[in-house]
Amino acid sequence: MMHSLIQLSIIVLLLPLLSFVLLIFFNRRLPRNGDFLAVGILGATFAISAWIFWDVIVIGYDPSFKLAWSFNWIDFGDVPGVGPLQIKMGIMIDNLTAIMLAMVSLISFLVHVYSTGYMSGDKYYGRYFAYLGIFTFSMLGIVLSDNLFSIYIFWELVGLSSYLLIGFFFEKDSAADAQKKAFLTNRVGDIGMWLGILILYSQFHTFGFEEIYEHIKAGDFHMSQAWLTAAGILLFMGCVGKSAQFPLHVWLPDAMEGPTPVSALIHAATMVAAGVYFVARIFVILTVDALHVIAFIGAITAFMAATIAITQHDIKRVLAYSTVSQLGYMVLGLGVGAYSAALFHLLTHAFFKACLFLGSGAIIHAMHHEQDMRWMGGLSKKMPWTFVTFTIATLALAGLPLTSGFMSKDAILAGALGFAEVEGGGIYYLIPILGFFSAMLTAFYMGRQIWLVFFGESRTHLKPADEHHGHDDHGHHEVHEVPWAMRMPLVVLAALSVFAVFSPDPLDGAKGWFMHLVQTPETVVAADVQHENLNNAHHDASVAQGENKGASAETAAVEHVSDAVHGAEQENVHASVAAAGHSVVEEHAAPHATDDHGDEHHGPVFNDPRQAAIAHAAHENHDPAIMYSSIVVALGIGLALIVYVFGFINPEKTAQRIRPLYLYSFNKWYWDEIYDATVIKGSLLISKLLAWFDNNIVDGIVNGVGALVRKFGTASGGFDQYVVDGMVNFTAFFVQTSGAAMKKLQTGKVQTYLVMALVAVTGYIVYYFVQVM
Amino acid sequence: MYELPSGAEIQNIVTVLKSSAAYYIPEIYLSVLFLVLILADLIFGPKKHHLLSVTSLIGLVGSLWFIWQQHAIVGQEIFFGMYVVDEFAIFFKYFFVLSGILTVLLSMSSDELNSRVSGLGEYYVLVVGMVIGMVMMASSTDLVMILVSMELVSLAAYVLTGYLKREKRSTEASLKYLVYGAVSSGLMIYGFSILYGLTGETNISEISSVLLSRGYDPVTLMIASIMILAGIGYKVGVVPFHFWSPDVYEGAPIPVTAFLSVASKAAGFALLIRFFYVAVPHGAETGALTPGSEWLLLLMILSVASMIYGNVVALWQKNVKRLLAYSSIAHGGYILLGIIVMDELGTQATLFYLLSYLFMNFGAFLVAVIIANKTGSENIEDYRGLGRRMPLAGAAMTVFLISLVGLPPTVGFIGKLMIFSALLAKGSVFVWLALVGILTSVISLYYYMLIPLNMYLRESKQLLPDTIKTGFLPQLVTACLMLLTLYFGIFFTPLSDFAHFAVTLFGNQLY
Amino acid sequence: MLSLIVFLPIIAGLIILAVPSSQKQIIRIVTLLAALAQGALAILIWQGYDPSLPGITAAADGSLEGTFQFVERLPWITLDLGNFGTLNIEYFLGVDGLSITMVLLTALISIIAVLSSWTIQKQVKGYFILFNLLNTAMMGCFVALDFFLFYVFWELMLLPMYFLIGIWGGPNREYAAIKFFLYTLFGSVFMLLVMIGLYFSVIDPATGDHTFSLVAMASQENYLPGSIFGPESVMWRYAAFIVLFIGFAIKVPMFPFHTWLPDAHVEAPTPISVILAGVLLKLGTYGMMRINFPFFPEVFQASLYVIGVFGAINIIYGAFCALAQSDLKKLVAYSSISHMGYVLLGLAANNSEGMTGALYQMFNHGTITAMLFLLVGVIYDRAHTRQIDKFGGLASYMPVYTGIVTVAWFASLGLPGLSGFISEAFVFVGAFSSELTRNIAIVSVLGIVFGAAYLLWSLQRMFLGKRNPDAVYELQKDAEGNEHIHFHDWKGKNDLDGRELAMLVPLAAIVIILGVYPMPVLGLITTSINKLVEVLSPVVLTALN
Amino acid sequence: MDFFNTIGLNHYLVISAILFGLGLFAIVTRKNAIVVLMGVELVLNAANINLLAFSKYNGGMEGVMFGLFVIVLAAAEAAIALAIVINMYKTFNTVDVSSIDSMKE
Repeated sequence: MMHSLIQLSIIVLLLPLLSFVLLIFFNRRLPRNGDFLAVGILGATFAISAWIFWDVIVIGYDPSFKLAWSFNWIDFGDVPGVGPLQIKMGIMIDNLTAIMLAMVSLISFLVHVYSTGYMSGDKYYGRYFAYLGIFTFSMLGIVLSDNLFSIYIFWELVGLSSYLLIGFFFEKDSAADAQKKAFLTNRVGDIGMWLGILILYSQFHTFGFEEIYEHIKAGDFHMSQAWLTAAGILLFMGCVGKSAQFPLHVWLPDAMEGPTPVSALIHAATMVAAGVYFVARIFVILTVDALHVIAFIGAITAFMAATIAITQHDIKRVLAYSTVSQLGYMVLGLGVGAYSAALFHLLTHAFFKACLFLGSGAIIHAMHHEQDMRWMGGLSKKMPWTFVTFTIATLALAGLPLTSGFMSKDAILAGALGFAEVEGGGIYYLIPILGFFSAMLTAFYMGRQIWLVFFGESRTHLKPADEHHGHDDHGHHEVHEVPWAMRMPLVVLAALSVFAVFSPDPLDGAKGWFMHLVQTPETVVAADVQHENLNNAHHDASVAQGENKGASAETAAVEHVSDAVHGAEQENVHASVAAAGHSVVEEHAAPHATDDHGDEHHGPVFNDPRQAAIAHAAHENHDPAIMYSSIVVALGIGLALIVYVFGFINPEKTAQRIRPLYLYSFNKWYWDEIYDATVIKGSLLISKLLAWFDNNIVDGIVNGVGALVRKFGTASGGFDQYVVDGMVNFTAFFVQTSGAAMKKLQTGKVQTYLVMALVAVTGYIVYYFVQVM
Repeated sequence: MYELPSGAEIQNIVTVLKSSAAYYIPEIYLSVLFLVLILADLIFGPKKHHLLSVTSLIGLVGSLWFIWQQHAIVGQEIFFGMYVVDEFAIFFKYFFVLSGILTVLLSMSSDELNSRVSGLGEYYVLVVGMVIGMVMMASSTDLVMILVSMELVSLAAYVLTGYLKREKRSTEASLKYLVYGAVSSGLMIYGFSILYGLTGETNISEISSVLLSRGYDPVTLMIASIMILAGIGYKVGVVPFHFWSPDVYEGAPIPVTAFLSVASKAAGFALLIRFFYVAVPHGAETGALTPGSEWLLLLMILSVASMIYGNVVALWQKNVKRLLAYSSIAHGGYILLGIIVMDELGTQATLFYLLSYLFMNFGAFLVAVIIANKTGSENIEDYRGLGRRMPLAGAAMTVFLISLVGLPPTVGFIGKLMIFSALLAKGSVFVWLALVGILTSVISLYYYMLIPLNMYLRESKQLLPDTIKTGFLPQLVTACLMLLTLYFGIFFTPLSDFAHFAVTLFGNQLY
Repeated sequence: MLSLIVFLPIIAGLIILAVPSSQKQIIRIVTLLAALAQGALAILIWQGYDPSLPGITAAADGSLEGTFQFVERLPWITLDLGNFGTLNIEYFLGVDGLSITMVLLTALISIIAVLSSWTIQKQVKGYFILFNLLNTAMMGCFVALDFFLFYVFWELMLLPMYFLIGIWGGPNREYAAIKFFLYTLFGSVFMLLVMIGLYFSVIDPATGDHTFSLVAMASQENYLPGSIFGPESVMWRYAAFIVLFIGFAIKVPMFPFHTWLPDAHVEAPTPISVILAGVLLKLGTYGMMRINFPFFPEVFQASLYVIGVFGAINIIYGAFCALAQSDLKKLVAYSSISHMGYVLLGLAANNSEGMTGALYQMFNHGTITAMLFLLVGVIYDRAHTRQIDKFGGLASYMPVYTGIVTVAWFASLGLPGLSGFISEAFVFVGAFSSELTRNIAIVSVLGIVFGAAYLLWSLQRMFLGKRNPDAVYELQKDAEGNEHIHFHDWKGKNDLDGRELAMLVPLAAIVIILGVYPMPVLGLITTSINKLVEVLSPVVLTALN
Repeated sequence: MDFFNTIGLNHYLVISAILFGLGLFAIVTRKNAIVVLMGVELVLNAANINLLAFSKYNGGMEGVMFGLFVIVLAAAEAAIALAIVINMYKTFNTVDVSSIDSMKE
């Protein structure tokens, strides 16, 4: 009998699928194309997952909560050399899962509601909700999976649904291109992920996360450690594709061809975050090298996307690049070991970015599908609701204090600083630096956006005629606020972007429930394989533990009821180590230690020296991080004000002045052009070549032969049509020519025949004589 | 210098002759038939060709009964060992009579013969004569007898080939056949004379015993056997003694062509087996050739040459008869493979192959006759679009050709199977021969498929009626042959047992 | 049972022979009934099949039929070969995990093919007679356990196929037909020699006579020392393995021998393409698994890497060639070359995952490619062209068609949740798990991307976007102003009609069900596969000589 | 020396060999059909000489019998041959063997 939560989660998983099935087959027959059905089902989905959330998070407030259930999916029987072999499918619920469940189903539900307004009157209205259904299904599948195989399955399925939704307006060629691009780019990433899965499977003959962790912990990984690192990086490639990390980020901006609510749901809040979620799932098997790669990829992505976002005109593209940039943050966070921070950012970002996209959708809706910010402006008065919610979300994104975004981003940056410290500085400081710089840019371009969209005068009339595409007849209609169906989600999401939701302390997310419940897991990669330039980290940790040996005893003795030990016991970690960790934390977190309830004690406790070191370094760098980030954010916003509000600097002129840089950013670093010139053109060329090869070489060993055969063929009365090409060609050619030669012997003169026969006879006799003699 | 035999000896001779006559009934019967036909021809005049044909048909069928009688008395040497009645001979008696019957049937359904102005006088007479000759070829064990029987066959064949006097092709064919045949038999007789000189014997079994006992000069023996081989090779039409066959086959009336390509070829093989197995020494173990048995190597060369040449040149043929002529050269090569193995299985395979060849080749020629009757042409081009219009003929032709290629489920496939089994049963010695056979049979697919391809895949240029009626008799025969080809392709036990029954010469004194 | 399922079509053919050729409908229905009966029998066999029996080799007690099921074994031909003892040919039918899946597939595909043959108008009688003959031959190949019988069925397929392509095919049909015929015959004649050689090398443990039984040949103990393929004659065993492999590889078709396939497919009428891709190609790999590999395991071991490389070449090469095609049917043909490459790769893995994947891929490729060709046929019937750039924007006007096309296309590119994915996945799993073929697997993974590339590209060019200016169809506005598609001289329903749905929907359902829960098929084959892997494993080799 | 003094078997053999060669030569070189047939006769007679010689020197009557048969057969052959040649002259208006090659290749 499986646990009730499991049953609930299965129901949660299947409900959206039901919605898909119903709508894809019956949408034409249902009233309103059955949108009420979809919304209702999603409402139920959200309700149940909220229940799970309540049960897991609020009732049982337990960091080590974990629940798993699985069944035999494929039974290979008794495999020679391996023994009985089954492939299991299953469900695993822990805190992260519960939170993700709630988040995904909530946003999905909101988007459904929103779409009833936004998509109303579309030709394929019903089909749209069906697609949303299958997307929600596969996304929930990713969240609930307990093994690599099923996660890969759902991974591809979200790919499919994103493909379908991006190309929802498939009659637009741009949309069709975008969907193909998205799918293929993701496939490239998936290849890597698949290879990574293969590496792990080939060692352990299982796909389950837990089993794999166990095996690695037990040191059953028999290939060289390089393979383990490779496995980590390859698995990460899946995330690179799905979460649009450099160098596979190119598809996400184009994905904005899809309906805006879709952009909000898939390409901002949930699917793109799946990559991060996946890396978090496999976090424990990542070797140090793999983590470094991840960190740098994240940093580069964050920075690059931010620089591009500055110069974009399309309101959705700006948001898209900011999404890429934020995802870069999360990946960076995981790379530097700020596990819970990264996931925290995932959550917060999901809300405010969804809010931003829905807001932009509202704007576009109101502006009659005008997406270019240059022709907007002055909307604050016309659409107050949108304005307010949009602004709150923007502040969260820019990372101003009192917002959720501030806490999470700050935590990540702190982790980055600590990481750089532990790794011994040098190149590693690049990561936090890029992080902070991108933070500034983020503040800048968001300020720019807010200003261009909401303030100043309406610039609709400035739009040059030639840029009017399709909707110019509505071009100058009156702009007014969107209907409630679209307003409500904005409000909810904006509300969820406030710090109070996550943590009592606006400055420190670590005090919040999230950071408590989602804690960095202990790595399973044996310490001896850990990276070598950690001597200082080792030292650090050992010192920390050394000087607390004594303290630990008495700490344990004195405050044995303290949460730390409590937590430690829950984690089944040896008390002294726990105390050591705790005191490490306490010592270096002196400033906050004065707090009456010791949330900061809940920093996880590590055997692995590196993780321990990073953890406490991160904690140490918490305040500096706050400081720096506030500064850079202030700088960014200030710059935005200077440029756009006070107009001290004219953007156009500046752009002219630094034209190459401007163009470089405006053209997205030319990635599309590069890929098109190399990968796409290349493979098409190869395919042409091979096809030619197939037709002319393989299929007719040498063209010349074929031609010759045809010549002979025509001579022999259309024989060529039966003489086939390829090797047969060659044979036929050979056979024919020999035949042509031989048939000449048949002269028709009987005496010649006799001569030949006699020659044969005498010839053989002579040959025989020669032999005998 | 020679004194006359005494009365006792003469008495003895007479008794032997009397006793021998009892074993000679089928031949006698056939000779009677021969005479009866001549008389009928003289009495009723040549215009009554139905009468003649039916008479000869019944007569030939009747002869089967007499042959059946001989099963009881196998293994007899008669006429002072000039002639023998053994399973091998009986097999071929059946074979030749059967082919004679089929030839008569073909002739009955062939318009080019029946429309002949001066009637069909002595045509069937000659056919029966040929049958007699071939039957004797298969049973004779004395050089003289061999010579006589062969000449009997040849002379009849010359006339039959040239039977359509007014046709250029026919005349030309007969002339070439005559000249070539005469010279080959001349060669053979010369070879016989040398062999006689070596041994002083004309009975082949005594020749062999003398050779073994007294020893011999291998070179001389070799020359003799090569010359004899030339003579027999011309009968079986293997490269390089085949040159006459395409022209003759093309020129002769189709039934005669069929008869020559199956029966006289088979007679040649019968002679080949009997003579070379018995008379001249052969390598006891393959590979190691005892002196004087290098003709085995020669046989290999001949068979490979025939398979390649026949199949390759056939690719170029546009006339069905000529195409089948080349194909029959190739098949001669395949049959030789069976003989080369020089053992029981090989002989069995050879005989089986001959049987299968009987069915499929006569079938193919029969369809050729039917179509020639309708279109008056033997060119492949003129077969276009006939498959749909003559469903039976088309289907049958396809089956026969598939069988000639050697694909299951036809009797031709089993023939090839047994030949190759015989080769491979010797281990890896003969694998190369098998490979040649296999590959050439792939080549043969090209040209055999030309005919169905034209019949089915192409539409005829000139307008044809939607269905073409053909006579009942030819249809019946075609259907029977087709069914037999298929049936024996699936249940070939009877045929193969028959063949196995026939491998025993002189009560199995060989091997 | 098995005899019935094999010879039902022949019976139908004979019945048709009696029907006057004007009664087209009766002829069609007779064939359909035969196919349906065959399907019913197949289901009965499936139900009665006991997955715990491995098959492949003789039972422990040495009885040849022991581990097989639905066995029918009677002496067919026993010849007295004088001092060679007797030639024993048996009528020996039976199924094990390898064949049962293929039997099911064949039954399914032939039903579908009959339905899609409904549109054949020319010489209906001849067509269906040949069709039934072909059907019997295919079914027979899969259940025959006697090499001779197998060979007979194998060759029996050629002629009907030749005529079906040659008479009912496209403009260039003669060429394609004879090409198919010659290639396959070239491959199979060598098989004949090897078959005879095996006969003289193998004895039936029960009787001690030589035997053609595939089962006896599958266990090395039955090989006579000193015979041509005896344990110690290494050279001949290698030669035999190679020629057999080539013979089967031509059917697969494997890279250098594949050129007959695109021509045959492009020229063949839709139902024949369906059968060709759905069943005939499988015969190649089935032959490898049943005959080629278990008879010469040590050679197989030695040539794993080569086989894998050829598989990889097939995958990538086929994908690239498909990418370049402008004719939709040719694209699909190349795609099936690519997909059969996965089978080869899985076989080269030589472990349970890989082999299971390969066999499962054979099944799935059968169903999926059948769908693809049917869909191509649907559009060809309407538009009389298959040029991809002659369409565009179909999705707006033929939604149902587009929907099924999408399912088929994504199944073909291995989308999870559809059956193709699982088989490909396990092929990769297997290939990667074996040290030997690991790097080959890594390379072949590229096939996933390019597979997606050509399929999505064609999907976009034909269905998405708007109507191409030079498209072959017109658009007509009706009363309320929404557009409808119109093909020249096409009277029928523009979107899929009932018959087409009847063909396509079941296939789609199978593809989806087996993609979600593969055990219905995998459950049948795993035991046999494990047995096969055991037979092929080096352990056996040490036992041998 | 002996060779020239006493006539022995070899002389016959040599003669017959020469005759044989001449016959073949005539067959393959002469155009006229009749002459070709005479060549055939030469070949047969060469064989006959062999047979008789052997029969004389090795004893036994078979050779003689054989010779008789050969003569008879030669006669029969000649009869048919002449008939065919006449027919050929009727159809082609020539007896030139080498000119008749309508069927070839």
